[in-house]
Amino acid sequence: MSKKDLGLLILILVVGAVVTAINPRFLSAINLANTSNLVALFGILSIGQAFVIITGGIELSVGSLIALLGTLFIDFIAVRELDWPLAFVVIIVLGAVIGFVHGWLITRLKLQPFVVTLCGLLIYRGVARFYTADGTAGFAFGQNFPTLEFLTAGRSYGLPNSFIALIVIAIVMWVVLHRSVFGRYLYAIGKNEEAAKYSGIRTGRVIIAAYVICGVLTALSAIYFAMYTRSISPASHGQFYELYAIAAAVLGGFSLRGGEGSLVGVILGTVLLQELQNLVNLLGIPSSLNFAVMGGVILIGVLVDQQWGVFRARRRMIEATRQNVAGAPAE
Amino acid sequence: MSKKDLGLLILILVVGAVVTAINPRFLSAINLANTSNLVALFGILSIGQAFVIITGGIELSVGSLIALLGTLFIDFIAVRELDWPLAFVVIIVLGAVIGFVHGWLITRLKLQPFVVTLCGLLIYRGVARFYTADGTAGFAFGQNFPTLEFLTAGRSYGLPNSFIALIVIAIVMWVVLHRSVFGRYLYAIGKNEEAAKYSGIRTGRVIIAAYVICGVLTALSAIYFAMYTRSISPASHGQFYELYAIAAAVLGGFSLRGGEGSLVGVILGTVLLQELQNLVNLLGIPSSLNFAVMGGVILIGVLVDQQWGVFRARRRMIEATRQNVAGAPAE
Amino acid sequence: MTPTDTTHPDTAPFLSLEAVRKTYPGVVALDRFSMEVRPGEVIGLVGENGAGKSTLMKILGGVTRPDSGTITVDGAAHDGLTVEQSIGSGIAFVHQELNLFENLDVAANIFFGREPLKAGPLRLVDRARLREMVAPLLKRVGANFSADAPVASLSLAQQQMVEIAKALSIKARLVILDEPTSSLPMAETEKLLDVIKGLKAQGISVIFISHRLHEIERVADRVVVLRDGTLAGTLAKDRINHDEMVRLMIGRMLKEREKAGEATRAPGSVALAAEAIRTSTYPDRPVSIELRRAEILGLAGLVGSGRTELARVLFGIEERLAGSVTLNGKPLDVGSAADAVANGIFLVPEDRKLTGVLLDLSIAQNISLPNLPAHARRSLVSAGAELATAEKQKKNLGIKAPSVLTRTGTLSGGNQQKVVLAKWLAMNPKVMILDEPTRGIDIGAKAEIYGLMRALADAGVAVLMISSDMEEVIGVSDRIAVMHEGQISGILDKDDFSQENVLLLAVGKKPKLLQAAGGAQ
Amino acid sequence: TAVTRADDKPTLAFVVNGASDFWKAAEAGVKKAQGELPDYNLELKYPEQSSVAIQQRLMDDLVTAGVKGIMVSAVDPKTSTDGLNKIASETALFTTDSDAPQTKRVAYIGSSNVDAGKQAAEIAKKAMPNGGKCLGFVGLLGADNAKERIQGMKDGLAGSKIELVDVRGDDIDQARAKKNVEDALVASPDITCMVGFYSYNTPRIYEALRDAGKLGQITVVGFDDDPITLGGVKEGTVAATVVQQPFEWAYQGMKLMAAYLKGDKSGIPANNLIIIPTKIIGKDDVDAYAANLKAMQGK
Ligand SMILES: Nc1ncnc2c1ncn2[C@@H]1O[C@H](COP(=O)(O)OP(=O)(O)OP(=O)(O)O)[C@@H](O)[C@H]1O
Ligand SMILES: Nc1ncnc2c1ncn2[C@@H]1O[C@H](COP(=O)(O)OP(=O)(O)OP(=O)(O)O)[C@@H](O)[C@H]1O
Ligand SMILES: [Mg+2]
Ligand SMILES: [Mg+2]
Repeated sequence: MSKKDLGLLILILVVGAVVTAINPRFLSAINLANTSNLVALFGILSIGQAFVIITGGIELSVGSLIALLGTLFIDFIAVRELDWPLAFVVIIVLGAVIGFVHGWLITRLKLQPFVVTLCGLLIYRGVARFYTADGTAGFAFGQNFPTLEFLTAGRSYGLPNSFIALIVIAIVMWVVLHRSVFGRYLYAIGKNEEAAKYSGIRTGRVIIAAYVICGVLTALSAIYFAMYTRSISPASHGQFYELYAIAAAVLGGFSLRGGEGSLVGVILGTVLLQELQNLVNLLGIPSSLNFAVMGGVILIGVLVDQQWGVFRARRRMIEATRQNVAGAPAE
Repeated sequence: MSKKDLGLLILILVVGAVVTAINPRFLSAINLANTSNLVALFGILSIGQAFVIITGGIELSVGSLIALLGTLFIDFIAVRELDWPLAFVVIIVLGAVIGFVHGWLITRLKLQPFVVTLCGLLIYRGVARFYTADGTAGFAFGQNFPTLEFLTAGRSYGLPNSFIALIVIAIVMWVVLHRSVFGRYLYAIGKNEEAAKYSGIRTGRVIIAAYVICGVLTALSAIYFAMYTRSISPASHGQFYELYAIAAAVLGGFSLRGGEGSLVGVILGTVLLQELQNLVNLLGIPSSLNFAVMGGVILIGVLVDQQWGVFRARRRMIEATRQNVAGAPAE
Repeated sequence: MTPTDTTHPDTAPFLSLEAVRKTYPGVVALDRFSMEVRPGEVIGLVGENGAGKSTLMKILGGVTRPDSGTITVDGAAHDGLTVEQSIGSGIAFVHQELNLFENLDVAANIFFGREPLKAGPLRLVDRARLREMVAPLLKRVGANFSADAPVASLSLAQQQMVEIAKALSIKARLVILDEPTSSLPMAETEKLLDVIKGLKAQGISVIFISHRLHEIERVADRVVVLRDGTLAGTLAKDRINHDEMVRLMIGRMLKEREKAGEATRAPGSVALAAEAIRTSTYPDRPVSIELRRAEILGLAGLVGSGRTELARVLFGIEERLAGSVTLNGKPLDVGSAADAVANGIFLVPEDRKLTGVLLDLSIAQNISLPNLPAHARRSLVSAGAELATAEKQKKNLGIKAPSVLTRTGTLSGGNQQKVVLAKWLAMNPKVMILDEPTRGIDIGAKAEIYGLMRALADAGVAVLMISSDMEEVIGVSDRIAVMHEGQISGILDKDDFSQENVLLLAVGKKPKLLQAAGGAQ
Repeated sequence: TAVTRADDKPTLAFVVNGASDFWKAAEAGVKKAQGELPDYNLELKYPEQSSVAIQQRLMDDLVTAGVKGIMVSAVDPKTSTDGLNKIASETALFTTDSDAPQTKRVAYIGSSNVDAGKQAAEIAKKAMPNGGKCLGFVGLLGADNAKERIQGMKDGLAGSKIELVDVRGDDIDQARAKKNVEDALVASPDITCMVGFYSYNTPRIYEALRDAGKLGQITVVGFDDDPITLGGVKEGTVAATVVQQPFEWAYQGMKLMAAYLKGDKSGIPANNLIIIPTKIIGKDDVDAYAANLKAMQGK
């Protein structure tokens, strides 16, 4: 765990301790389970976003995608009565295809990620709203899918199954990002795509793969969100979730210029954001301040991290100078 | 006018012609006045955004700022009964101060523009909502400000005064961006900030100035929007306006990497976006598709522009080859 | 060693440095360094890669602050200068790495920060006057492009000329040129040396950094030699000669002069052959070229003659518009650099900062990058294998760095170049294309790189060396191909090597051949 | 939706305040009215966002397109006086859902949110004769309809032993709506009743309670007729729900507007208010109501 991640962890613990002191229910099993469920939902989303950000890209369409794919999923199983495993696979494949198209537009047609995914943001929500004619996609009363519901919204040993899924995904993705050849390519491309190309890396394919991963994870979280709310108004469902995901990544030490950040960081970032939301409710802070609290904490977190970096660099330099002075006579 | 701008203008005219053919009311004086009023409101906003984008930055908080400053403005004159010119000045100064703080955080504390303004997006809306306790800021029945209303919502010779303001602002900003030393520095910084620094430019100040300009223009358009809707629910007012502004700039040929784009382009981009919105309503296309149409057109526009560049380069090449074959015997 | 300084005892220095020291984390870039600059003298500054030359100049240019020491300008002492102070004191600076704005035109770049203004408070640029002011400057550096040309459309060398014109445009008392000739070919280099003499005649001082010692020999009044961040010595005009400079730089005599050594075996069969390929810069000029195994083919030409373009097409980075390529007789489809690398065709690019290395990665990560699967088990990178390869290459090439985990960006230019070479040498090259491989590389490292190229050729690799350094081309190559406006204008065999012949071909004329039957047509 | 042409039959538009299933019944009402009004084009329009500027823009464009009458559920009727007057000066303007009495609108047709809030209080009092503590959930705390419903409920509860302690907002984010309920269960275990003020709030309450195993232990008071809400009412886990009748608003409203445009002003009462009362749907009426709803929506 890097120093950056450790700092974030400490922040999470300190905030947690303060909240517990005011309202001890913060640590109740049920609250932890509730919150860890949302950490899981947003965490899966944010890991996907992280893979794109590390290449120096950005994926702004995830909120709209969550609306579109969630709407389709519920429509498939509740209205069209597809088998849910089939619907599940279709949605994941759709996520992959959309990710592929984004990656393709960005690498082959050389469009800017911001532009491509901004258009996605506009288009997918529009399509979702058109699909339901601005209505709501939801289950009929009493419509049940026991296995699906157990997997998405159920608990095992007190832990939400979604959270267990997050842990598995996080471990796999940690290995991919930090230990695999592909992960190294991602970092290299994020640092300097041109130079990576000159080293014989098929940068286009790697970037497309990153968008596909993001699409798949977004699709997965779209299903989780759909099963959590069990009802979707496409006009508002998932709005601003891309900002949550980006904020989690940024808090977790990712640079939007690419080539920086760790998987542990993005998970911790998600945890902090959800802790803040939880705190607003538990401490009875007016809901209107929810976003302001979030914005304030991100800003302070980033500032402290930045200033801490400056401070450390300065100290290292002073030390180096001292060492050199000490070593000089020996030369 | 560059070729890019010309292409955009032609697109605007073609779309306009098609819409007119289907519904001739498109060209009615009243529709043109309505639309040009909105072009003005969004245009002022987008020019501000353009100044930031050209430095390679981004300003995501403008939507929230429009909510906050609009709320304050209405509150000042309707509830606190300040003289409107005083309130006007206070709001503009506030816009400048916020722009300054953003620029300062970005240049002095070296935070990323995306992060700073994302936090702004979250914080300002929260503050606005807290300020009105999630209520609405609006005028009481019969409360009138004739001069202010004439200046913001009135018409002269059939033209909305806001549109006249846009034209004046656009001309001034065109000179600043394309003819002044400051404008040249903006382009240079957008392309290569390091090199600008080596040339003895105080890049920090120039970038801060760009954010201040953006803040001032955003404040101005916040006042226009407030006087247009005459009522503001801070929770939703101005939501996504940053995306409109960014989209207008991107359509107008700006690169989010900085250093590219023209003032005429951003105005034309705004015109096209408003034309599209107008078209959706006039042709009776379901409003749910409004955003999808916008996204689709931006994507196609950017794609055509990109592919057109590729095509031209290739044609030039083929021509060169042909010339040479023809000229070969003469050698 | 006592520095000897005997130049111009009569004129007082207007600029002096006293006991300047600058450290970077883990590196002392400059220590106890003192030096004086007098009006109208040309100081040659030499030293190995990483000796601290650029650091010194950055301190004078106000880009970095020294840790300690004093800089005295016109009698006023400073702890360090800012860019504005530096410009205000009449110091003009051409950086080693280019600093131009691609989105602005040539004129805007040259007077950037010092634009002529129209009257009025708006600070509007007087564009007519700007153009008037630029024209004579471009003429002076011998530019073949217009003042309105966007810088993005210029070649590296042309951009270098813009930088020099920019330095000339400042009413300077001191012009600092940090390796201005590193990407300038012969004719343009000559022009630059004339420019330096012209400056001197006007009483303007010049600090001229170059690894091409013969250039220093020709223009310098005094040579300052840096070694490991300290002053190794100063040579007065009458003592300036190649061997003496090398001795001070590296502390011993160099046995080999910068040569690659003779080929030990006869050139083999054709390895890589390009047949009538067209590039996007010169779509109307088909180029054919054959690289033989065990041979170093030099590729010479004037600025913008299309050599880099050819290399990039062969490496698959740039699209091939027409023609075919064969490797060992088999047709080869290189659609991307990855295809080229997979076939053992490697490129050491011209611009190492942007394309050669990843400045933010460590040396080890850079070296393993093109061959990562070989350093991995089941797709997971093995740190041990990676470090082993890197250590081996670091030793082989003598890369100067605290460790292989050092960030490549902190290395001096020469050592960065060695990292680029190392990553390819760690693999199995069949064809090695080197674009200006010794650009900005010190004399010791140069000799090493020549040795490496020869070793590669001896091992049967086909080597294509693009170079703008005449001595290098003639000294190293087994054959020389010369390009002129996008086409190969001729190929010279060893017997016909001469500066004159290369120049003649480079401008599209016929060379003087020993045997009428050979080479060019 | 048909393309509006200048030379077509006159068009009447029903402009809603945002995309929501709530308006599906109104769509059905418009459809039914269309069947009886062959001389008119009837349209129902959703603004792409629930914001004053966008709704104003939509109405401006509709006027431009030649629409003869507009019935609008204004996003912010209290303070949009000028904008609505501008529309009223060019077409026949009716308001629905929430009124803008200070404007030049012809009439208001709809129900009273304050009364609806009072009915919710009735439900609570009936379900909890011994008193209790209620927590409310709503989308936009600042919206007029939310404020009126909350106010109405508070008024209705005045003097009883039931108290509405707090109302949590979720910005129409359903995930947050559900999490708010979950958090409330943690933060205030002494809560005995929950009120869902927006149509989607009650189903989220229902699901969160079901997940927590607390269905039936906490009194749920609902608004509107989401299928889950109706299911809960039938099951007995939702005490009852207060429903409005957007179908009637739309059906009666469009017919009224058509008559008005033909010069028949007899349908407009003196106070210009046509109140279609809200109804409490309890366990006994829910089947009939659901069947009727289905029939109206043509499902
Ligand atoms: N920004 C930096 N951070 C850390 N170390 C640096 C930095 N810049 C230079 N150095 C180190 O300082 C030393 C001097 O570097 P400098 O660039 O001055 O060398 P140079 O003489 O110009 O070499 P070259 O001939 O290769 O250009 C080198 O060891 C280099 O690695
Ligand atoms: N990025 C670019 N855009 C447009 N034209 C370019 C670009 N880079 C180079 N050129 C042009 O392409 C031509 C060939 O350039 P190239 O770099 O291949 O030549 P070269 O022989 O390698 O010369 P150099 O010594 O400059 O490397 C030149 O006329 C140059 O102006
Ligand atoms: Mg150097
Ligand atoms: Mg070249």
